[in-house]
Amino acid sequence: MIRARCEVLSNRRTGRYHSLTLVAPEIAEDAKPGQFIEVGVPEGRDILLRRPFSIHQASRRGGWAGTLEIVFDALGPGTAWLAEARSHDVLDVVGPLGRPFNDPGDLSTCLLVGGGYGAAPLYFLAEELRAKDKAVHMIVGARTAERVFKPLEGKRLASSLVFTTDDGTMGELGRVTDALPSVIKRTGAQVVYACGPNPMLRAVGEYCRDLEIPCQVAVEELMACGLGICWTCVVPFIALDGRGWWNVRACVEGPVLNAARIWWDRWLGASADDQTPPEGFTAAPEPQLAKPWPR
Amino acid sequence: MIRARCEVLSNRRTGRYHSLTLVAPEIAEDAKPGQFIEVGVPEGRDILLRRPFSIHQASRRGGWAGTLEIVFDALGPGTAWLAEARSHDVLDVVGPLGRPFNDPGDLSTCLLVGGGYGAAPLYFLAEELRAKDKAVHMIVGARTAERVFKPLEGKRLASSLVFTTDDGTMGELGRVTDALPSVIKRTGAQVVYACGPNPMLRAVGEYCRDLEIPCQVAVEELMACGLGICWTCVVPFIALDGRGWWNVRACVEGPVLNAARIWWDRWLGASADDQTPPEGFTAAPEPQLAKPWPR
Amino acid sequence: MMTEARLDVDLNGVRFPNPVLAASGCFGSGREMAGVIDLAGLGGIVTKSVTWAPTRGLSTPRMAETPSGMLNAIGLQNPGVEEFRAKDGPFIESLGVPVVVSVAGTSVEEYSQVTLRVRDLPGVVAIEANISCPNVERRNQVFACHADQAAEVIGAMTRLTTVPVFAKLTADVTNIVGVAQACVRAGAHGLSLINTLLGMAIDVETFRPRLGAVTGGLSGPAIRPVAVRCVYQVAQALPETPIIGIGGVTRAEDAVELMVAGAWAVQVGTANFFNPGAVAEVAAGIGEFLTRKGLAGPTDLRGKVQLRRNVPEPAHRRG
Amino acid sequence: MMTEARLDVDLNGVRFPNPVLAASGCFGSGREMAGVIDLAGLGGIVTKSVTWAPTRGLSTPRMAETPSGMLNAIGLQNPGVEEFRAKDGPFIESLGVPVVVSVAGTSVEEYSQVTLRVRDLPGVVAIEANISCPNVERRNQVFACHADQAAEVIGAMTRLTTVPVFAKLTADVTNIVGVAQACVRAGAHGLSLINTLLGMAIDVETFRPRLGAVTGGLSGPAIRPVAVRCVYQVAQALPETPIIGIGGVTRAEDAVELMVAGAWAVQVGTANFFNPGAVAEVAAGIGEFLTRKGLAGPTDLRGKVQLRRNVPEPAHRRG
Ligand SMILES: Cc1cc2nc3c(=O)[nH]c(=O)nc-3n(C[C@H](O)[C@H](O)[C@H](O)COP(=O)(O)OP(=O)(O)OC[C@H]3O[C@@H](n4cnc5c(N)ncnc54)[C@H](O)[C@@H]3O)c2cc1C
Ligand SMILES: Cc1cc2nc3c(=O)[nH]c(=O)nc-3n(C[C@H](O)[C@H](O)[C@H](O)COP(=O)(O)OP(=O)(O)OC[C@H]3O[C@@H](n4cnc5c(N)ncnc54)[C@H](O)[C@@H]3O)c2cc1C
Ligand SMILES: Cc1cc2nc3c(=O)[nH]c(=O)nc-3n(C[C@H](O)[C@H](O)[C@H](O)COP(=O)(O)O)c2cc1C
Ligand SMILES: Cc1cc2nc3c(=O)[nH]c(=O)nc-3n(C[C@H](O)[C@H](O)[C@H](O)COP(=O)(O)O)c2cc1C
Ligand code: FES
Ligand code: FES
Repeated sequence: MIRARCEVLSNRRTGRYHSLTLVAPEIAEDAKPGQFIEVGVPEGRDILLRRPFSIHQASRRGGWAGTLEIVFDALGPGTAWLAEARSHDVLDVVGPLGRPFNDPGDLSTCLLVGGGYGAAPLYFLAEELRAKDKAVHMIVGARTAERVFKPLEGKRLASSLVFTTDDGTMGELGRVTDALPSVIKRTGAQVVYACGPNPMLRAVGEYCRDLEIPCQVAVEELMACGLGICWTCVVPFIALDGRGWWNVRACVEGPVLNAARIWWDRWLGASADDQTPPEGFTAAPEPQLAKPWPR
Repeated sequence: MIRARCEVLSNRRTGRYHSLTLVAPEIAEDAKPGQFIEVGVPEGRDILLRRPFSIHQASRRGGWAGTLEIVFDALGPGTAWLAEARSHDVLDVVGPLGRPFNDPGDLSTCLLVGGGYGAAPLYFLAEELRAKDKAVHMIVGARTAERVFKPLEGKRLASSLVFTTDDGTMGELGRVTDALPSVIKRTGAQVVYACGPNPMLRAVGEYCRDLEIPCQVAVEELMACGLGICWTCVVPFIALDGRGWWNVRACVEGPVLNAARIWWDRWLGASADDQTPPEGFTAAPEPQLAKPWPR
Repeated sequence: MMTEARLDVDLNGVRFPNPVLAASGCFGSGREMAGVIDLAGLGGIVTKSVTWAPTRGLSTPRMAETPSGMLNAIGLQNPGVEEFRAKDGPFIESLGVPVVVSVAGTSVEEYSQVTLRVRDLPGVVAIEANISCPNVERRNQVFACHADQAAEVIGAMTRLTTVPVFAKLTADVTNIVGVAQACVRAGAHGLSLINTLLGMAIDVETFRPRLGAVTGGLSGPAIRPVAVRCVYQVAQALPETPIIGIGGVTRAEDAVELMVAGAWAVQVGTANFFNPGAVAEVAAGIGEFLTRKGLAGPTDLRGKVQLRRNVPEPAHRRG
Repeated sequence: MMTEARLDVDLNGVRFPNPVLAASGCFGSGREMAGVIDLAGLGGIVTKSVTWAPTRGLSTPRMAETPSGMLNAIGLQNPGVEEFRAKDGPFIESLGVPVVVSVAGTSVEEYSQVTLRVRDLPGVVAIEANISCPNVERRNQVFACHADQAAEVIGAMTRLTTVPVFAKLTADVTNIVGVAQACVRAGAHGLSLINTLLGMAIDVETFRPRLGAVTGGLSGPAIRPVAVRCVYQVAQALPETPIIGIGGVTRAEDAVELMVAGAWAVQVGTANFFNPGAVAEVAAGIGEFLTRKGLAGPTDLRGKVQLRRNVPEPAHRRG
């Protein structure tokens, strides 16, 4: 992990999103798909905390030319401010942070499922997987066409690619999870990587778990530090033996986690205040634990 | 009083100071020497309150061309931010505020004493006095030459002008108060107007009071609102009959006040916590109250 | 077509055209602002606290800025209740905006005497008992620090007048709910929550306190989370008692936050200083907010905080 | 030539190489940061509070940003004192930076038991009794809310160990000086002031509390004026007792402010989150400040607030 003052190379719109490229050779050198950076908001503003963003691309051009690209949606004060960054502005960046997606090991057919800006880190992953001669298939979904992130980039990288939009303005009408069963069947996917809104990750994760396909998801939870020192970013995570659970930090134990071990109901659902896991939760070890995800 | 969004026409350095010109026709139309404006810092910053600045020039060019000029020293977060303002930026301005310097009425020989950026509003006053065919003499002092505000402007406006600097880098070595006695004697000043650091105003005011020369000073006190609603900006002020005192608001009853009626010791001095005026304070009406300042 | 929301509120009989009032000490009596802004958009005005005798207040510096907030130590400067009646009385009567007179004092007797002199002023719809100003000579003059002392003042005031009395409380206590309950039992019609937090700042160059009075009251957005918490706690305990939420309101969303926590109305203090139009703008913004949400009026916000988790997720989690 | 100031401090026997420590819950045990920054510049580390049993903490969302501050509701997540001993014990021993172990619990018994398990850890120079965390199930578990309960916990802990105990107090009380005095009488070696203020925030779109636990603790620059005031009040009452000032320190000037108010040392919490190097930078900045002022060390700051007005005016008033 490095803290660096990074010059903005460019800040462009990409559909609904902003795509920010930073001169960050040291961070780019280390960055792996699924990791993120934390960008500081300037001093003197009434927001204090850094903003986390997944790494979309890390160009390791050697020397001082290495760049990092992040993609973001201008939702609130931090991202609105970032959307105003101009070339040559200097940002305070910490990264790369968190655990990346794991290498699939012997498994050769990979399915990458992205929702909204969650597709951004998957293109980075796709590059890495292709470099290892893996078969890469993708599903990229969003609410509407202008939120489908860099469709051409997806087409370039994936052997097969399905788009979905909630409003049917691009690709299939519906959600990525509607397309998931047929794509898994068609491609014979042996491993699934997903990034996107948490409920999407949950749906993908639960489907894969039922099929006993290993599935890694890059989660999002509010983060105060990104460094593992504040314990704000936790996700309820089931023990390896399926007995009991613990709150793991998305910023250091994650953001990439084994989907099958996340206790989704407690995290996102109605039972969040319930300290006792539901019936059968601790009794049966998770199906996919028979094929532990290589880590 | 008007609240307006004002475009920055220019923002230049003037010696140690910054000189900011705003397109502010409505405020300029009303502005009188000694009044001030309050400039908003932008939303989202951790400082909330506006910053007060004396009006240096108001050009009433008619229609939408009217401009306002303020001069400031970049001392803290607000002025540092303002120093970065560029042409075409838009500032949130309230003004003109406060009571201006009074018309000297029948008195015809005026002495204007400025310290540091305090000279800025006096040039505006000098223009007005000259337009009324008054004799205008000036003393302009500062710590050092680069803090002597617009010396050429002073020379253009005043019939006689003495500079003083604490370090002797320009004009006479010393303070404006060192030059005051001889200038008053030489010019036969009948009325004194002063603006500058409060201790300077005190020294000028007390000297004039002893000579029974009416003296108006434009004071500075911390201001939260500038509108008369918060009561932060008060100055202890002696009743007209010399009996008792009250805290008046520098933003509405001032910033221009009759120097002879300010209870300087309580305001700036060691007796600030003392609620009882010193011996003789309430007994004797102030000398210059015999010639009440035309207001 | 969306119907526009109605903004008027009824605090168990005390009515305001909209739920946003100017806070005490942050708007004068309105007279100072009459030439500056259009007062018609205001829900009401709470006057600067008035005491029995003319009060000169504390030495300057009287304010210090702090991150997203400010400290003040005015010390209740005011001309005393007689001059208040003479100068502000006619103005209040002619104003057409409901006025709440804030009453302060250093003894039960003083609160009583001032109450007697303001209860009959035309245009006054309520009295706010400022028993929580931190800028008093001795901490034991902050009656809202102790339930029994607070109740004594409120009891004395409510016995003297039929004008509804709101008790203004401080968050600088171990148990604000206990103080609130005591005030209500003593006859308070409602509660104003919160006054400034006791704070201090020091100039590191001179080592002098940045306030002439050494300590002062912290206000502004910085304290909003404390105000929301206090309103929530008291509203949970006293759901029938009108609460006016105060603390760090600068935008309509801030007011909505306090109302969802349990406030029936809100007051805007510090924001007036940097935005003279704040009160009316917040009120108008609440109207737009309600209309956008399809809500009929402020009562659809009051205390509507969703404590169960099974309500819709925020948009970013829906994808 | 100016001589460089010395930074080491002695809190009546508890020594730190400089007066700036990492605050509890805002730096882990230091282990997480060892790979990120050079720990050598730290005055000390206060560990995340440790409880008897492993504690999972509260539901997310666990934080919400507020103006110049943040709310947190972590709920003391920690692996319990046994795993703390096993995992953090060796790290602390090898660290070379003084460590203060923060101890939390829900009963006097639990504080005692944890104290017994941490008092012998090598490298531990003091224990901080976190009796003021607002993120507990019931408010009556905040022992620092009441002088007698605070004293009971501190008394039990100090009877069990010769390791100096600092009582960490909350500002959410009517009389912090009373609680401080009770702790000192019960044997507290020093006081850590302050913990977070109880606060709350609500999402106005969903009407849900922005924290899973509904209320949480407010920290950051927003609360600094309250921390300065608490340190000042307690220091005036207990000039011989070491005080560690906490609350909103992000820069050296903030630390100086707390020390001038009466703190013997300071802790940096929230600032670590956005500036991982904050603790060491604040310490270095204090050094530069002292040198610039021609002061010899931190004791030249401690409690040096100038209450008399006859000290030099700030530069802008001199002209
Ligand atoms: C590991 C990680 C990777 C991320 N990667 C990206 C990315 O590549 N592109 C991108 O646009 N955003 C990403 N996010 C989310 C991003 O951090 C937030 O959108 C951003 O912090 C919002 O800041 P703001 O000040 O603009 O808005 P805020 O006002 O802080 O928030 C605006 C909205 O965003 C939500 N939000 C805020 N922080 C988070 C968060 N950490 N996670 C999820 N939702 C949040 C808020 O609840 C609110 O609804 C990521 C978050 C995490 C934790
Ligand atoms: C009526 C009036 C007219 C003024 N006119 C001018 C002017 O023409 N040019 C100019 O440069 N400044 C003027 N000032 C002072 C100016 O308002 C302050 O310098 C400014 O507010 C400082 O803001 P800051 O955020 O940069 O610094 P801060 O950090 O707020 O303050 C920096 C320094 O300035 C001092 N200061 C802050 N506010 C005031 C104030 N209101 N009065 C005196 N000192 C203050 C502080 O004590 C501190 O020493 C005027 C002040 C008043 C009240
Ligand atoms: C300068 C100033 C003066 C104040 N004077 C009074 C007062 O006279 N009486 C009172 O009850 N509250 C007074 N207050 C407190 C406010 O009414 C309000 O409770 C507090 O500032 C919090 O609200 P805010 O954050 O919107 O300012 C004053 C506040 C400020 C900032
Ligand atoms: C995320 C977070 C976790 C905290 N956890 C603890 C804790 O475990 N024990 C404790 O005594 N204080 C805890 N605190 C309080 C801090 O130690 C400190 O007292 C407070 O945050 C004020 O300081 P600051 O403004 O520098 O953050 C925590 C604060 C934060 C922000
Ligand atoms: S964000 Fe602080 S521990 Fe994860
Ligand atoms: S600055 Fe508010 S009354 Fe003068």
